[in-house]
Amino acid sequence: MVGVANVSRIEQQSTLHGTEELVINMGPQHPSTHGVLRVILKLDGETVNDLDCDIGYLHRGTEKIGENINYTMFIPYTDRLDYIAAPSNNLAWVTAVEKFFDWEIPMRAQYIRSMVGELSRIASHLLWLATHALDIGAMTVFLWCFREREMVLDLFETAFGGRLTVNAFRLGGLHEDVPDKFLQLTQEFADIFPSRVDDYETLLTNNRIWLQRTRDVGIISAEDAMDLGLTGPIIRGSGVKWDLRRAKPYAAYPYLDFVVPIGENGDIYDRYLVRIEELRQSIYIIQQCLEQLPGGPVSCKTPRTIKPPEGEIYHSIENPKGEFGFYIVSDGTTTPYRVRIRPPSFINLGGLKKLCVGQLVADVVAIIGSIDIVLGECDR
Amino acid sequence: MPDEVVENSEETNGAPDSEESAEEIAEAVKTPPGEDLKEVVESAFPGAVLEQSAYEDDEDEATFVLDVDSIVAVCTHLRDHGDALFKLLTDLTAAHYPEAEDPFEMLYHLYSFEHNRRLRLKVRIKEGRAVPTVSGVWTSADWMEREVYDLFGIEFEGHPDLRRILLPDNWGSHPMRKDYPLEGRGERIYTKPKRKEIGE
Amino acid sequence: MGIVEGKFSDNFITSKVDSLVAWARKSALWPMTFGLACCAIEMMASGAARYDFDRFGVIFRATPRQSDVIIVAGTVTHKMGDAIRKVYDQMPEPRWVIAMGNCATCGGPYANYAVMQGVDEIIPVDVYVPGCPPRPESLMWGVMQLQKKIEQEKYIRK
Amino acid sequence: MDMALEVAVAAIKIFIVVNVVQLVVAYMIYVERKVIAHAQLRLGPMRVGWHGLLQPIADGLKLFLKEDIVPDKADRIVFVLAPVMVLVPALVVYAVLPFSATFYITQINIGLFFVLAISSLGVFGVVMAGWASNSKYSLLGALRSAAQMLSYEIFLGFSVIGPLMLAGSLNLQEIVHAQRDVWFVFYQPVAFIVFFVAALAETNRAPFDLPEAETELVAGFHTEYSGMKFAFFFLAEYASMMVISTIGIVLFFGGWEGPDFIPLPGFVWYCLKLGAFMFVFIWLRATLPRYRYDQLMRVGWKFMFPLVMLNIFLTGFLKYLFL
Amino acid sequence: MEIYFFYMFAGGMIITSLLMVTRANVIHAALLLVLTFFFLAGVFVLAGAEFLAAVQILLYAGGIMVLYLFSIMLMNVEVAVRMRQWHRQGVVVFVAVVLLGLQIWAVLGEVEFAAPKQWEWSLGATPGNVEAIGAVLYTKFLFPFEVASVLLLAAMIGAIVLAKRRIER
Repeated sequence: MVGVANVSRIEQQSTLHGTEELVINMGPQHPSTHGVLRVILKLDGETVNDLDCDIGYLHRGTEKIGENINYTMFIPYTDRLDYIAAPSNNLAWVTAVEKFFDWEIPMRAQYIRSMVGELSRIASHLLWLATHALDIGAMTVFLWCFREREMVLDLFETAFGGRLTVNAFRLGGLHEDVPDKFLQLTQEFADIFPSRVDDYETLLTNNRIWLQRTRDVGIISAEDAMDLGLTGPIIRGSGVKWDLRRAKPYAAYPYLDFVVPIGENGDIYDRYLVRIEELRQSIYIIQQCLEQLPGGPVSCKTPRTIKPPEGEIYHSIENPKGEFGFYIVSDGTTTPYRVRIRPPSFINLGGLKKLCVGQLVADVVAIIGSIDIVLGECDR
Repeated sequence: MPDEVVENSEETNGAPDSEESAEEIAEAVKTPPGEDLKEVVESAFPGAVLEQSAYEDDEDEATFVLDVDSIVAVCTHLRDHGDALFKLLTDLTAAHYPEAEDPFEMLYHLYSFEHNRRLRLKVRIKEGRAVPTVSGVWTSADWMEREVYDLFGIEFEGHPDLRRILLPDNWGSHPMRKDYPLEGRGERIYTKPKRKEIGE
Repeated sequence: MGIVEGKFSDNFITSKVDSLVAWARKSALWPMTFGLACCAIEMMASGAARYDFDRFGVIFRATPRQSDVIIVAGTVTHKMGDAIRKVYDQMPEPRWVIAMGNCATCGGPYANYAVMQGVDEIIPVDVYVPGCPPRPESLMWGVMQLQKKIEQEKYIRK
Repeated sequence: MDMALEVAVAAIKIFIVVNVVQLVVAYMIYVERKVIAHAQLRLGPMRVGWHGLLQPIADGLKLFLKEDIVPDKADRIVFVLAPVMVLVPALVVYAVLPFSATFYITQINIGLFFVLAISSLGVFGVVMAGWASNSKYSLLGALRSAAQMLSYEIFLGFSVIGPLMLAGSLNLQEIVHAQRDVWFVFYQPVAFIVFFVAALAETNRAPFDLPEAETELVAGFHTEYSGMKFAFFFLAEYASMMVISTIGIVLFFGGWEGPDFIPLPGFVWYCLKLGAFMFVFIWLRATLPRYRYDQLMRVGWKFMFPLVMLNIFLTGFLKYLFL
Repeated sequence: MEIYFFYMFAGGMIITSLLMVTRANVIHAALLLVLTFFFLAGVFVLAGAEFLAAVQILLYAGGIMVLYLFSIMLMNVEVAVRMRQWHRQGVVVFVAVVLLGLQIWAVLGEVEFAAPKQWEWSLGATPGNVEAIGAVLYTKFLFPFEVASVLLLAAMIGAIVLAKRRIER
């Protein structure tokens, strides 16, 4: 409905006779493109023949901004990349910058970082489940998920004062210790949340319509997933047991026990199951964090101005959407010389064409939902 | 730029995948990380690695500087060789150093699932020099090269679909270059609409 | 309304008619969902169980033809600008605009090449809701502010 | 003179029915919003009137006062006619629906057939709307809608044949009378299931609400409609929901007649049954995800069609044997 | 009274069918054809054939015409509208009209207008003309009925075969 300039390489051929391909434009403002993605579909009847993504409607020049402000000031901007799981982005940035230094980050801070990171994973997966279910037409799941997401946002609010963009961590640890109430509320949340996950599953996991809509749709093999650079739950759904929390541990993950769930077929249903299991594992991790949480300070001594030595580093963490990394070039001053954000959504979205061609148009929406993109980080 | 560029001076005679020899090396001299990978590359393309470095000798920061013409062949080799198996192109980007002789630096971050290790490849190019595309090696490079083309203006030879990806098609400049101001050059100018006040 | 709009003098009947019109319009504000960035998530939260925009008679419509108010929720980039203008033009009169969040208000933290410094550069804004992102309560405040504004507008009176 | 009187009485009846139907339909939307809100742990409309009771009136008035847009490239005549073509059949059908033993506009021998015939015309409005809007979203929505309504109309038509054979009449009043002892739903459970599913599909309700699958095609065939024309589509959807519910009640649940031991007027029984039917409609919408287009067709042709055919055959066979 | 209705329906039929054949826009023509069916159904009702009227609307208007519209919409109507609608077939048209006129003239000369009264299977018989139609269809006209259904079945299979081959290709 909302078309912009002619940027598509797909062009409509109008002929009177013969089967004509219908070119349809979804977005950039479309309820099911999860933000401002624009997808140009070339349809033969209801089957997708070709697909072209037009992104960049939320390109806010974050990388350029990063090259003009100092290391601490950039933390709030990371909030607004994957705004659905903001603390996770903070974690990626602070751990990346900390790689320049040999600071001893106190264990209490590390545990709280892991815990908040997992909470943000829950928040992200809940939003994914809500919108994904809504795309397929299950309205109630949407509202149930939002109910629990509000609880997570309340936890963020208790700890950091913000709901969505919380600016949670600082270089060297936390800004200040979390209040006891946060721990108490997190414990309460961790106690009730598993039963809520069961509730979602009763609505969806064995629902015949849900199975028909998700099983054997949008299949991607492990080899193809690697070739397309897909990371996160998608590649795990295709059966690759790979999680950066295990492969390259950061924060308190070396000390925490959890299972990396994988799928078998790599279809939408497997990705759904992987994420549902990740919700449970996240709660398990949070419970461990609460049990093992050590006392002590939450921040190491950091210099007043952060001036990393010259050099370049790449560091990435397992964001809810996939591998989220920063490549930072420092020239020894207070501002980074080059900040590159490795956006999981951007690269995962690159695989959309492979996933969608040959599928039905209604499945495109389900597949976009199952990739779980967020445009803030995709376009940066 | 990393200043600790360590020249490859140590002769290693064992096969890189042999545990024994790897331990020996680690004990004997502190070699820069990625030495075994360098051998993997050099075995097929002698002299392809122009420089080797790593930030604070971190295994994950192993960096090779390659020649622009060898990049596709080396990447294919690194993807398929049994000791490398870099099947995931984690990231592909560029950086702009206006003062340098070769102002643009292409950066390829590779990851190997089998060996759980990272490798960074670098290619330094002059302004206007087109880089051969690696989208034939990893499909994921398609979009990332488009992004580099969009933001840096580096062209890619043989890219299947080189268009702007983030900015509008008619933008006209490449904002991630260092000489481009943060506030932009005024590519878009609007006339403000009149606001309807209460009672109007 | 075209025939009678602004044709009558200010008296008891016309002011009653106007207040009836205003009541209908403010009670059934259907927003066009124009979620662009972070604010869109808070806009969704406003529609969900805890905040429940439906209480005000606000239901989100997906098509501009059937909506009364466009909530521009998030950063407006130059690339997006054309689309916003197009959607706004597709909306039937009377229409209102709420700029939700700092980005839509003035560009917010993104003072750079890609971002339009406030959506009021291309469409007229009625209510600005500050915040980065504004909490759902703030958005509700914005909608109530807009309702107040609608109450004060004149329809058939001069 | 008699003729004139008859016409006048009929006109008054029509006026009452049409207006009451419009109002009931408007409040049906309110009830739906409320029920769904409570299913989703929300409150629904609260601010406009006591518990939002004035909400439908405000909505209607607002839509009435809205600018009426005819898109530039649309086919003007067809575009304007389409909402009328949707709403009019939905209302015309009320001419033969029996609301109670005494209250109906008219009674014709082919009552049921008339209802099927007229309500099959609703699809025209949909197709016209989709085509005239000159928008791909609308066209796709309309094509889906038409295909769905056409194929499910067939199952709807076949599913009513079972009860018809039992009642031996097309007259809606007589069908109700035939169920004085036992409701047909007990004799014809299969027919009822098929009828109910087909009714959901025919009225574009969840889980068959593909034509207006908001997340896929914005708003389906009425994407380009604004103001009062859009309201017409909305009203028509709910009006035909009421029609189909009434047919269901008449065919399977004994119409306005309730058990003898609860002395309630026929009209109250009818309203109660209608309310229950509508509640199920809304309840399903709050619970079930949406079918995909090809799955919808598969369910229809590969499952329901053989089922309903079998039902007709069995009914005929049994009736031949025992009656 | 009824005669006025008859003239109304008949006149409507003639006008809409004339409009139908003169429209350049196929969709408009199809919609006008639906209107024609409506007027025809009205005539049926006047003749006491309510069932036939309902069938007329249900099948022709509600079913077949929707399928027509469906297929027309799938074609590119805009292109069709722009194309030339007159293919220099004046001579053919003229010959056809003359032949048809001669036929009609010949037939009209033969038929007596009071004929319906003499038909033994009057559809107007009051107690449910559904039964009357059913009885007639399955007794007197059983053979033509079956022949027609076999013909339709063959046509349906043929259509499926044609469509399927095209998809495979």
